[in-house]
Amino acid sequence: MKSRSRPPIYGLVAEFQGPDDLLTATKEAHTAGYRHMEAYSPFPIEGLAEALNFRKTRVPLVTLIGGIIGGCGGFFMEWFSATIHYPINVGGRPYNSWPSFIPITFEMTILCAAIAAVLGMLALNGLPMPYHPLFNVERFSRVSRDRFFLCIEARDPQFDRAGTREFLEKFNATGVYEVDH
Amino acid sequence: MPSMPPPAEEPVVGPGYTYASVTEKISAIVLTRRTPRFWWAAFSTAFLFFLLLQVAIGYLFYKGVGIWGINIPVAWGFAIVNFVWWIGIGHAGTLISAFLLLMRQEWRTSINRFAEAMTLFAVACAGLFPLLHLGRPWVFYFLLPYPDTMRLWPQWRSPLVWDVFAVSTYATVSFLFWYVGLIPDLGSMRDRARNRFARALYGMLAMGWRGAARHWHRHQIAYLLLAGLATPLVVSVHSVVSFDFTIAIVPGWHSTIFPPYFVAGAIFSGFAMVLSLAIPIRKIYHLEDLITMRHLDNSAKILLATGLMVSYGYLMEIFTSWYSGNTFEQYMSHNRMFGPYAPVFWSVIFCNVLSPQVFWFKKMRQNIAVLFIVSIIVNLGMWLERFMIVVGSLHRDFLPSAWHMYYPTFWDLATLFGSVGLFVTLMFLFIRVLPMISISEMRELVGEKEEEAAETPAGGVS
Amino acid sequence: MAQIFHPSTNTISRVSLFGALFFLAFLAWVVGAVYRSPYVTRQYAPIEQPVPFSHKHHVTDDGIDCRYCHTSVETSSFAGIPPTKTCMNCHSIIWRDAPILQPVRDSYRTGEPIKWERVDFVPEFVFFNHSIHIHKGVGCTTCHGPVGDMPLTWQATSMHMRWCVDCHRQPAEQLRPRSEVFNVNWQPPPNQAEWGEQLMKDYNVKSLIDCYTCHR
Amino acid sequence: MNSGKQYWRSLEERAQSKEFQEWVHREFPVDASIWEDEVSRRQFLKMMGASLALAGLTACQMPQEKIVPYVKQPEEIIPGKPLFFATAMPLSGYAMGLLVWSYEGRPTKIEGNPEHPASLGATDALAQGSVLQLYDPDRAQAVTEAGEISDWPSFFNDLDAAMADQRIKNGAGLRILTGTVTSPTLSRQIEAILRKFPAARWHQYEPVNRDNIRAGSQMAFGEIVEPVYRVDKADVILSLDADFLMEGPGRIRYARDFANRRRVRNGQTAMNRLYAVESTPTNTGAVADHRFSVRADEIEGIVHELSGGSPTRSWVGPVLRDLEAHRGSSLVVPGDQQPPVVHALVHALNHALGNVGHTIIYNQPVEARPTDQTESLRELVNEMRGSKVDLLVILGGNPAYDAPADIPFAEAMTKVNLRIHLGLYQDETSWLCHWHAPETHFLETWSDARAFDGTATIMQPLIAPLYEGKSVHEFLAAMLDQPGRKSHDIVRETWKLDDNRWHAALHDGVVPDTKSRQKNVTLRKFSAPSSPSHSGTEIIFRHDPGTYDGQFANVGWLQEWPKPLTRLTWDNAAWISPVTAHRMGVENGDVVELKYQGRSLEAPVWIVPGQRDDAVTVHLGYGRTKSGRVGTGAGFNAYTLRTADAPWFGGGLEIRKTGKHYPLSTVQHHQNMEGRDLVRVAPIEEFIRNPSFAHNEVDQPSLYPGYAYTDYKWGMSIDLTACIGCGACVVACQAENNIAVVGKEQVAKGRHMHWIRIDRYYEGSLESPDTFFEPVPCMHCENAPCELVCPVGATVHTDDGLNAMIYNRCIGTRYCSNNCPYKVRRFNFLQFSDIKTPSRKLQYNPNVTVRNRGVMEKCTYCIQRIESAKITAELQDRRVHDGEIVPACAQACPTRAIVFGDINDKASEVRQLKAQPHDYGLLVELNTRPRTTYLARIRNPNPEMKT
Repeated sequence: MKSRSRPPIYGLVAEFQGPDDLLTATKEAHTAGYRHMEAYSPFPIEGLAEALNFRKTRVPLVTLIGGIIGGCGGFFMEWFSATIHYPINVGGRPYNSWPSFIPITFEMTILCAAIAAVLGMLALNGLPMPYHPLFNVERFSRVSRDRFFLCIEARDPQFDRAGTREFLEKFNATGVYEVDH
Repeated sequence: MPSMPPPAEEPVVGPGYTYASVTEKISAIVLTRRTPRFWWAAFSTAFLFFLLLQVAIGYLFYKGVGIWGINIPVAWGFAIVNFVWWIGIGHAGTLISAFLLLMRQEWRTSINRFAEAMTLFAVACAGLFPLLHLGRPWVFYFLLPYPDTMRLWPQWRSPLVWDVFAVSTYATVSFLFWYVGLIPDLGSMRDRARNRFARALYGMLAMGWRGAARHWHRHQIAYLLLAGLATPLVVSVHSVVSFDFTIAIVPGWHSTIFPPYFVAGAIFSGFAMVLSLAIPIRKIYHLEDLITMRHLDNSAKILLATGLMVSYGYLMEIFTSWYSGNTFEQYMSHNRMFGPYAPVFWSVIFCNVLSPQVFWFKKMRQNIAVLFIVSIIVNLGMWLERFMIVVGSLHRDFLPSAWHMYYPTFWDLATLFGSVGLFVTLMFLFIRVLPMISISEMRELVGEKEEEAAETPAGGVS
Repeated sequence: MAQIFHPSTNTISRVSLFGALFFLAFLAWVVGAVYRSPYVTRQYAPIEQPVPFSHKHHVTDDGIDCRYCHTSVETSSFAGIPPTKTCMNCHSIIWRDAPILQPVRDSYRTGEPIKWERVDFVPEFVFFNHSIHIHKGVGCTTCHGPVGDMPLTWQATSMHMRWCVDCHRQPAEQLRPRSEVFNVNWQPPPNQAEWGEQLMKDYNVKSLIDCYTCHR
Repeated sequence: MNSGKQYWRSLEERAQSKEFQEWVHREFPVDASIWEDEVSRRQFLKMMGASLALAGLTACQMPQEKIVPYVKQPEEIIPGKPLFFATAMPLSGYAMGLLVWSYEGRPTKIEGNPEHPASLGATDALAQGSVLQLYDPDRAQAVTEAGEISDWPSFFNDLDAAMADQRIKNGAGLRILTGTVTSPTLSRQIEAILRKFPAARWHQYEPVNRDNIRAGSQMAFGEIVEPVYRVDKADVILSLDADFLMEGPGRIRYARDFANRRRVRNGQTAMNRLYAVESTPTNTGAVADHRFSVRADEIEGIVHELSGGSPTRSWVGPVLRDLEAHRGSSLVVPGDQQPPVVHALVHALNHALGNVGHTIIYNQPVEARPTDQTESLRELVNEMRGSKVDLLVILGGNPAYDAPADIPFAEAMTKVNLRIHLGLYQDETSWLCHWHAPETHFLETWSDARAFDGTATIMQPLIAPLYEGKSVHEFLAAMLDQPGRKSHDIVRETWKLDDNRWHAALHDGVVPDTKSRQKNVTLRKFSAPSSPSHSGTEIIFRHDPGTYDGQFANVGWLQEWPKPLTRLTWDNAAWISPVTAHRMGVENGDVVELKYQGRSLEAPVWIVPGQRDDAVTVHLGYGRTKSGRVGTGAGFNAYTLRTADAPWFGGGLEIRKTGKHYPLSTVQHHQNMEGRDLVRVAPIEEFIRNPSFAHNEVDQPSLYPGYAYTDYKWGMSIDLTACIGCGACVVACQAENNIAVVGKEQVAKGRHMHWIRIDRYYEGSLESPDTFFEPVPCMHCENAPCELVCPVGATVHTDDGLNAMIYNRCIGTRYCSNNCPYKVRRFNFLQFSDIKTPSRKLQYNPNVTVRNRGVMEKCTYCIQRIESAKITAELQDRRVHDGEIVPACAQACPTRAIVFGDINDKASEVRQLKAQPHDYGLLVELNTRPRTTYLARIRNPNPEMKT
């Protein structure tokens, strides 16, 4: 994750006891004008993403496109091979027995849609990302257990090592740590 | 959309659990606690059967499908019966996770993970048979559409081709669904794991999951979408499987009721298998607080409901065959009930129609032993049902001169039990290396409980 | 906790994950390509023969008609391979002592047949009939390639079913007048398309893509 | 197996021989490499073909012995093109004219010779099977002395020595034993020997012989004559325990004549009427208009009643009236198994009915020297036991196995100094002989034989002897001090024909004007010594339809061929009635002990509806102990109960349950139609009233537009009135289409491979049921259910509307079979086709793929024949003529019940037949639109008798 003018640290991360602390902290931080930040929690918390002013995701769109491609592709394959490429009289049925082509069309739709959804989700989330600066923070491992974190990144224009730490400590954070690259 | 269950019901998670403790409890099974002796015993037994399967397959490829009892007219035997049976079982998992997720049934949480795993392994077993039962398995790729040197394609009107697509799609989607749900937990495992190798492995699989809010958001959406896709898929898959029969003109196969009745049957057998697995596991790993009586109770109710649907299917089959006035159909029903394979029919009636009726009584639903026994009976009954449909219909169709009996051989049985061995083997590997209950979702439940405690209005799962 | 992975793994993992798809596609393509390549079809590879018989010489230079040696090509499914006697008809007079023809003379003397290597062949479940193709105006070179230019004979076509079927579907593109069937230098006229149509009418050529046409 | 090896050796020897190289090198130099690597089957086949063709050619292509191809075929061998040769198959001495397909010198398929009176182009199952016998690797392959492999020279030394001794004694100690001899050449040679050795004797014995017929005519006319029936002239036929459609030298001809008088077409409704009086169910009884079941020993009484006695049975009156109403056009046929007196009485009856000269004629005997064979054998055995025989020469036959139980032939043999057996197999008799000499198969040698009406055929070899066999003629030549004389010369010498007439004879397969002369006989007064009517349970002996008298026991096709009435394979069984079975508490396959005249035998029972409660029928020709890998050990040997005085039936049989069980394999487990109108039948009156009684208007609406079959449109019509259920089509199909033999166990599992089967259903009472035959090949449905479900398109439709099955595309899901309502599809569950035995490969039809493990197969309407006919037609720029394509089944059918052709051709016979009002399709209600349809069975019961 290189950025043009690389700040000395990645950012500051605050640890909280419960989801509510995190939620309020996040909201406040946003109202305080912080933008480059991310909240971390052991399980999805309602309203957290919104608090970060993150509402729309393109995952559904990607899925839809995948589904359309799959469906059309599936039917075209059947239609083309059965009527154009090598038409054969099978049991007296017409070459284009479209009703018989539906099941595969359907399955192809689902298949491609599902694959699109997953790959889309991963891509948009920038996963896989086995290495992340936050992992340098010892305490951060508890994010997958019982702790909640808010990280304000150094590249945020408002970021200021001391000021931001101060700001974060306001919301009974159990600790605020520096995140090295 | 059904809302939270009334407080009267038992909780879906035992009292006194915190984020930390659920996480620890579940991950510990894999990471810290030493493998129980029971696990080794069960695993090795299962593995023996798995070996038997390999022998059976080896001999099959060497000699040909003639080692089975199949013949003309009964050209399909155990292989197809097992296929349909396994596919049926494979339906509960996705259904529990996907359908109940859409229905906001939070009680799904603690059983969905291994139900999904069960699905995967059942589908894996099922997937074997269409390949094994081929006369020339080495040219199985004729079934796939690819630009060949012969200008030839699969014959799209054949339900068997539909099967290929349906089953492979189902396997893929189930896997994705399972994996996507697993990612956050893999994160937890990564962070809990002690030894270096395990951490690297879980780390890779977790793809660097770190519970970021935006990630959660997209993850939730994708998971929901997958659920939305999987639900019709589940229905379509077993409908397609039932097309294998309905598209044919064989009396006893050619019936419009099959798709719904097969889907119901699939859920029926699937839940039976879930119970057969859940009951011993929760006992052994002391997960009574996570897989509570509530789960078992609901599963039992579903068994009862689907059992009734299946019974309706049987009834309608007999009725339509009588009502149709079609000699062949009528003879088929009569032959099914009083012909040489009558015992199968009556056992099916006992297993699938009568035995679930006990679940009308709460006492029975609450009785672990009864639950377990009935679930086993239902599994058996559903296998017999498929046998009744496949063999019972084929052995006496149109021309009496061609009628012939079918008797399974040792190799038929070896393949059946071998596949069970494979299934159990995979199942045990799974509970050994992966969290068998969704940790993150359990945390969520704990979170909600706390909210409830804090009198905040209860919302569903985000 | 400490980092488990080095930063580079991010890129590596992404590349490998998304690259895998393209890799598989590529692999499939390679397999297909190889399968169609002369390595597998043994196209264009001149086949070593006990006697380096040159169709080029006998057909183009000497102008010997195909049927002089392949006697039953017009009457039977099997074109027929000439006996040593046929060779000796000429070679008892010309090139009598050419060392290259020693095997032929030996064969004639001892009655030990010359063991030619087969050049074109179809699997045993394919039933090909020479006589009818000849009769419908399919030239020798259409399938056997420019035999007149082959010092040593090679398989000129892939012999894949696709290749058979393509012609069976559009015979017009390949037909020629019966008089030209044995002409190894035949070149299709510019208006082959409509001309072929005409020949199809004249010779009552149908497009036969029934399985039973070849598989019985 | 080592017989296989020997085979190879002999073949390779031949392969090394100069001519072979010449030949291969003339035709297939390319394939010569196949000797090293076995590339593809057909190339290999051509190879083998080459070697044998060569062999055949060296034997046949020397100028003075050129064999002549049949009509309009190229005279010289063109690789890939079959030749036809006319020859004949002798069975119990009598000839059936054949045409044999030959590919590059390999006879692959046998068909009937249209010009031959006993065949008219048709054959029976045995003839079809005989080609497999030719290639049987278990055939005797070398001269053996006491079982040790020896050679011809040392054998001849031994023989000459023995003959030298005989010369001194005028041959007093020389005995020659043959089967029935009609061959002019053979009799000429034997007579020559007898002239040379006046004191020598010639004995004839056949287990299935015509002693009763001879004795009968002797009794009635004082001389031996050959009765020949003109079934074509008979309006009313009464069969007295005679299975004349399935037995006897004229069977195929009679079946054709019989059927020709029953074809109801375009308003032509005149039919003959057949009454069958029989002691055990037969095909004749099954197709009869009236069947009466009586004890075998009651027949004599019935003849008396018919010839003026007082009728005790209700039906005798009406039958007699019917016969009398058709004086001169009626016919009474006595069974070969009935005693002489019955034959004599029937001669008188036919005489009285004025049928002589019309529906029955009397000929000069066809046999060279008619003898009472049972007596002849008894005589021989007595002499042997009296040590009067020093040299016993057995030419063919297997008396040690099939002699009557009370004529201890085998035991008596030990008293003979030198015993010699010339035979096709190392059989029971060979093992009791000092010397066994391998005989040539009838397709391997020159010979001659006469048909039931005397017509002679000169048999020509299709192939040089595969093994070191010699023909009986060469053998006798050696005995006449003419060693090394070729059969060809010997036969040619018999027939003093100039080259043209000789060629003509070979070409047509019949020698002109050799019909036996008719004899006007005068009925003489004869006192009918009424044979003692016995009491108690009757035992009835019949020869087996598949193995005949045992000589075909090692032919896999005939073993697996379902026997017409029982549909049993691989075994014979004791037929008992359902009542008896119930009384004894036995089921099919339960073993019973049969006690008869102090001898006893254990046999599994088979319950046969229509069998009498007081009779048990057993079939001869099983229980071989030295027959080969296929035949040895199958079934039980009924000869051990059979006595000379009552060879065909006798009383006083005791039957006892043993409690043992012996598994029997049948191909049909369910015998009634469950009320489904599969076989549609009506008496002629009903047909006249409502001609379309069977026809079903099927216009199921379809969402789909149908395909228009504008070019050829193949179809088949099967006439159930004509079908007598003889099963020739089944074996013919097996021979033509390289259909595998799967063996008894696989048949029991339900995996037999026959492409056409003859379903046999019963209806009515168990005592006297109606029996129906229905041949079922692939229906080639236009809306084929099988095609719809094949995932890879391995079975699809062709432009001429055939339901094609493409083996090399098939992956073996077997879905098509499940969805075939007719269940005519067959699957190779294991590697059934024999692709190992070299000699077996030689018979394979090179134009049909040999199917291997894991693929589906089924009737193709003989696509190979269709395609070659189309190609031939195209080469001549014409359409295929009607009748130009004849599938194997139709070709073999004795009654022409099966007709194939182009439905689009307005003139075609098949189209005419499908236009008949009683044409119907099987299971058309499923909207399968079958191309194979049936003509309903129409019967002609006597209106006087309402059954």
